[in-house]
Amino acid sequence: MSTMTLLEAANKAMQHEMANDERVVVFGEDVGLKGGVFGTTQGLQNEFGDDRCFDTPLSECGILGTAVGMALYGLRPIAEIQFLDFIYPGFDQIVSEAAKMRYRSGGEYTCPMVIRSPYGGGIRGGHYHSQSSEAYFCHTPGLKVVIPSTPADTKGLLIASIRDEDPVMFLEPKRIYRTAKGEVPDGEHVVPLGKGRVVREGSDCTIVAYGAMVPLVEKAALEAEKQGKSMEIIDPRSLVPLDEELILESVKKTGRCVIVHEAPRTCGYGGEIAAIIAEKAIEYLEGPIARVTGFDTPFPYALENLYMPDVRRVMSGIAKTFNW
Amino acid sequence: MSTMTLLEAANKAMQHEMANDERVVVFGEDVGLKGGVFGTTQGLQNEFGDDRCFDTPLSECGILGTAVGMALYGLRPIAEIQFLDFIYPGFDQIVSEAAKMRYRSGGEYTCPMVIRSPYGGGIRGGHYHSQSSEAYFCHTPGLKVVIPSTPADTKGLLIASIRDEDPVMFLEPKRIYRTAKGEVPDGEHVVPLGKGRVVREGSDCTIVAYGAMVPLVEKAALEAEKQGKSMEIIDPRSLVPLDEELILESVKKTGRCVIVHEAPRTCGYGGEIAAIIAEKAIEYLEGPIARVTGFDTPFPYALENLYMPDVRRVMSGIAKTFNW
Amino acid sequence: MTSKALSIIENDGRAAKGKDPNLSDEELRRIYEIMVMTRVMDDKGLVLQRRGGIGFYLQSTGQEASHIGSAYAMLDSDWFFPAYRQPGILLLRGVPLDDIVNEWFGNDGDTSKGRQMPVHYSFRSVNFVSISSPIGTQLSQAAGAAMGAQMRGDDTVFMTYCGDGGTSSNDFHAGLNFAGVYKAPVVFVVENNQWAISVPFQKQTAAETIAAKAQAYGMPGIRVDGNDVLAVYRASKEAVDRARKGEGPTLIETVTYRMGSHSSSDDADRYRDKKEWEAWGKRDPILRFQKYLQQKGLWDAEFETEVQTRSKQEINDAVKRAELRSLPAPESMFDDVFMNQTPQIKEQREDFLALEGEADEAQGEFPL
Amino acid sequence: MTSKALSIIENDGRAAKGKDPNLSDEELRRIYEIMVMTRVMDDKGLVLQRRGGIGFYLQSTGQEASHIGSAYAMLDSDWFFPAYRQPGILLLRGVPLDDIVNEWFGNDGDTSKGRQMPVHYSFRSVNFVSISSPIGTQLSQAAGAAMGAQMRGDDTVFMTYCGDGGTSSNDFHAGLNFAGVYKAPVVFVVENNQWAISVPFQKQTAAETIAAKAQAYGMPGIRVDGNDVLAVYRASKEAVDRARKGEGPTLIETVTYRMGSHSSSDDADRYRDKKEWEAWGKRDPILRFQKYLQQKGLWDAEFETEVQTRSKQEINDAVKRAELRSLPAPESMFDDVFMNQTPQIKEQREDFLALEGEADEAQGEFPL
Ligand SMILES: Cc1ncc(C[n+]2csc(CCOP(=O)(O)OP(=O)(O)O)c2C)c(N)n1
Ligand SMILES: Cc1ncc(C[n+]2csc(CCOP(=O)(O)OP(=O)(O)O)c2C)c(N)n1
Ligand SMILES: [Mg+2]
Ligand SMILES: [Mg+2]
Repeated sequence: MSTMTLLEAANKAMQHEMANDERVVVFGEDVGLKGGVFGTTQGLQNEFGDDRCFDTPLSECGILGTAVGMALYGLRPIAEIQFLDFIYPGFDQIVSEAAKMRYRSGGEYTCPMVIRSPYGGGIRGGHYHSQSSEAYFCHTPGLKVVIPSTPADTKGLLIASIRDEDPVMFLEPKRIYRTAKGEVPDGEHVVPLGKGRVVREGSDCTIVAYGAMVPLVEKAALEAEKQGKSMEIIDPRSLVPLDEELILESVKKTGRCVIVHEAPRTCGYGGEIAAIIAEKAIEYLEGPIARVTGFDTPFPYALENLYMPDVRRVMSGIAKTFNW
Repeated sequence: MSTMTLLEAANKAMQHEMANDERVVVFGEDVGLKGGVFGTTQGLQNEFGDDRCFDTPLSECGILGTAVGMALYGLRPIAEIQFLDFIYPGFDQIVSEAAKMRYRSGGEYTCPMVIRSPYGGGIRGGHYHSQSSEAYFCHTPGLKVVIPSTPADTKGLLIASIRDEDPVMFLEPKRIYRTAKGEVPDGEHVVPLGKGRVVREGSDCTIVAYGAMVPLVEKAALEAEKQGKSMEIIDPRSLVPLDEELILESVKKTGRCVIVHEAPRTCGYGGEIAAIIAEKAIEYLEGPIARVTGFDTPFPYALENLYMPDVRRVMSGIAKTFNW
Repeated sequence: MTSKALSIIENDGRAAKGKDPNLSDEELRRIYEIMVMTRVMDDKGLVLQRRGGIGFYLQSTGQEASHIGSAYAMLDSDWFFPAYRQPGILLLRGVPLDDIVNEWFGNDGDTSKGRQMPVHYSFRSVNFVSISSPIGTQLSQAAGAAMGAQMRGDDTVFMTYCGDGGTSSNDFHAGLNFAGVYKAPVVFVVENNQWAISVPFQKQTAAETIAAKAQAYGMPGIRVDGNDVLAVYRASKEAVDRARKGEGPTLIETVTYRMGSHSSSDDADRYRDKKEWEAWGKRDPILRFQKYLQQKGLWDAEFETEVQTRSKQEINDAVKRAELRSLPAPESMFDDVFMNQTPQIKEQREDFLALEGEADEAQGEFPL
Repeated sequence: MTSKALSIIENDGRAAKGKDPNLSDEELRRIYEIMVMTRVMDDKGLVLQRRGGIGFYLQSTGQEASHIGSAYAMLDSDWFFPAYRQPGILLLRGVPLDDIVNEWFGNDGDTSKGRQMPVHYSFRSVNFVSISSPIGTQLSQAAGAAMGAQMRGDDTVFMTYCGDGGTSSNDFHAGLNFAGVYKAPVVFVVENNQWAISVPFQKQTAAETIAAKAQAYGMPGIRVDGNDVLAVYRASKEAVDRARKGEGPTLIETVTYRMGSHSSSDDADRYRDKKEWEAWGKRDPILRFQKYLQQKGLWDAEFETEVQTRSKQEINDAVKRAELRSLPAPESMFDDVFMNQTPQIKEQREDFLALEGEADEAQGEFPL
């Protein structure tokens, strides 16, 4: 075990897999000598050479298109997209190609590749360095979507993603890159995709949250506890495939549910969770399902703090499930 | 009034607005001399000249980027994307540019433009000529998303979209381009965005459906009626902005809801509708909210008929809301 | 349009001096047979579509030299990232006709399980990567695969195709740019058939030629007469050899013509000048090659009859066998989204099968 | 790297024979003052960021000639589709310093309402289109606006900028291709400052020059010394004139250097050779222009002091005023998504305001 940040854990996961499997290559804008704009790929070029960790021209289309090609040829590419907001020039290669390759070729060709990208707000990045667009990917059959919230999960999930036989969107909550610190197992550490984590047990209301929202809802849960309400927190960790059972079991127990994410509300992932519950556990509900989310506006710069869900808004969401 | 198909109504709407407002231009791949691969733009180049209706190089990025530029400069571009499946090379211009222009410039610059595209299955188009990706656009603040299901609505909504001061995704259900026939008002005919339509009144269960699913659920409603269950059908017509009131009122009356769309289930628009109901009308529900949707797989070719929601699957969805 | 393009077979059927690639008689005949078979297969495909036997077809008529000549320069271990107008490559690589025809039908013999529209082949066994509909996406993939081979020290060469329309795509720009920067072993063949559905080449780009675009990516750009199988082969062979030697990518423009409509869904007469079509018809790549073979004593009417008859027979037989097959099993729809089914897909599959079961019991009834 | 690039100001400060654009003394001094003011503003911006006054800053130091020289060729009625490294254009167009500085703070005086990061200006009043972060998107937009002007018969010209990195973007390819095909009145200025964050030009493309890429789009490609304001101006004026006469688009590569780090978030010392930086420092565009002015009797130490002092004073005053301002009103966050608020946005706004109200009453409490 070593104590490290979420960012360091991502770095360690890549380093571990690059040492472990020579098919693994890491590339993207500024990932080489500079080590990434956040430093996530620091040291990899030095250790593994610029054949295995290298900079690319400024083209997400090229980064993702070449990653698909490498995966088809038998490599295990890890493509870094500098900010998730900049993925769209290469969106076609993800949704039309990587996601459909196995299916359309009847299983002949596959795309085992990881697309890593920092996402979410909280660093004063405005419009284009703050967005949370996980729902686009979750809505695309053929993609797995993974979001860690702790250093240990980051390492374990990223290693599992690199070893996965299918394309994985690995989204890193940049807001807690350095604030999330914790113990991480040394060496081999795999957290399987599709298994959620009970962050906190509780009995009165279930909160579903992922990424940078997890530490936030933990604070809200403490606050709620002071007021005599016991919160259970579930971090699904992988949004696709989703550990539905874990969420349904929890809601059946607590009878209430609040879903928290930074992304805009309309058609966000929260809608999916709410719909699953409304379809499969409605008879257990003792109150409305509340969503605490980013607003249906672009991500603002100066008012970022007001835009993002905060403890107050989470509390208000919880309150809605009790007082309606 | 004249009787025409949905396809002809789209053509008439463009013709009306091109005659009415010289800022309106129509362009895309094969929209000129050929008149579009479905014939939607037939005659427009002939009538208005190839300055106002013209073919472009094979680049959705270019089509959408130049459309944004024209809109900024004061024109009213209608950009045709040949199939919605092919929009992704230009996705960045939609989600990063058109959708955010008004907001990011503090209201100084706006993008009044319409992106028209046929969408959905039912024509044996396989993977890439069949998809329904409306949810991506609904999840993007700054975009309106409109889907007609009748010829009259097609004309009225398309005219309203062209006149709208913001970017509108106008998605045309290609499966019923020619099978949906009906009376359409001649000349001026505007259906405001944001107002749903009660397709059929009923008392036992609400069905929310749009596009090519509307005629399908109408059939299912007849079938249900035979079995003594009265269905109310709501076609929201514009998914963003959504006429929430209309849906909530209906569900409060019937106590049940089935949502039907062709797109894959996970994070589809159905999730949003379910979540709204689970948040705002849960106390009225007498059964689970059911979703009848495309499967969470890419769109298959040979088995298309089994993939798409059909009357049988809608009936099964309805049944779930009664027997649980 | 063909000015300055490399051309070898002259009007009298002879090879231009010093340019004959000197293929063996056996090789020459094989190329010819495959060109004919490709044409015959295409004729059959369109007829089948018209008869309603299959849902869609798309021909390569007029472009046989362009794609077969280029592909012939590759080794069997090399990879193709094709567009949708290179069916002759399958024949060159020995893919059984049954596999090809089953794909048209999307039946239970289709190696890609009826997942895609007709002519969107995938044959891993012969390094022929799954064809996509979105234009151009294969170009950056080919560059990436080539970068991968380079990293691993393999001497595999990659050849990828697109049309004149495809040069406007994002992936053309990204693919050629990456290939140039990394000196990847990939050959980009643009079959400039003058049309992108109804959009003529002049409206596709203001560049004088497509070969000229190579300069933007720091690679050689070669323009060849795409209806001259020897010219296409020669230029491609040089490019493939260069790539294999680590000298980087090449862009080849084959100047040719789409003799048919865009696909079975299109009617080119609505937008295309008959005269243009007739003029190109006179430059048919198969007839052109015939002259060369004849002049070398490798072709005569008898040989022609034999090749034609055999080709037609084989394709007809394959179609008959395909017609007897069934659709893929309904539940196969849920396979291959991921290596393993997710709980969500499993559940959807079970719901689906339950309903199928019910339907079998209560024909056409929908009990609430 | 600068070989064959147009250059006018010689080492001794004289203009190369026959190449002087012959601007009036007044014009020359104005250009100089704006170059200095741009530099002064940039220095202040970075200092402010370091002091924590603003959240981010990005300099154009070293590129003043490149963007001011090109922009100076435009009429006031012409439009700019800028990237993020052309702040001098704002000064050229007379945008008040207060408007610029308020944008850095994203305060209630910011014309774009604090919606974007610092230096992402939008000034409709002077036809300066809202700057985006995603690289390259402005390029196809500029082509489209130019096509629009053409359709309407306006004689507006459009100028759009990107960096060497930007040439790899999808929109570079699409924008230049469309502009070429429609002969749109647009000038593409690529400021090749040798770096895209930490990626050097050599890894951006294998093309010898960026100007060479013009051939792919059938338009002229011009390479100019980007640290020579007269050379940049001259080439740009010719391109703008051509565009206005209906002769189509031009690609201009200005060969220059990013003297600072990429932005306040970057530290170029980690990846960049100090020697390279020093060499380029000797070619400072302001010093270069000084020599020319001096030689023409338009510059002396006194003038310099006056310009420097005035510039610093003005920017300091503007910053002081900006610092006194407040953030935009919280509820302004819900404006301008659409012209009119949708019911969903209205509801979210109301919920938000209700909670804000509660918070005011019950400081820090979250009553369940
Ligand atoms: C991204 C994308 N946009 C549009 C289409 C529709 N489409 C299919 S083929 C085609 C024309 C292609 O022309 P070209 O690249 O010249 O190839 P050719 O058909 O001539 O072989 C178009 C526009 C598509 N398949 N993909
Ligand atoms: C699509 C996209 N990808 C990545 C980024 C992150 N990024 C910001 S600036 C930059 C480098 C730009 O280099 P260049 O175009 O040469 O312009 P310069 O900064 O040198 O003026 C990168 C990679 C971005 N803004 N947009
Ligand atoms: Mg073509
Ligand atoms: Mg640069």
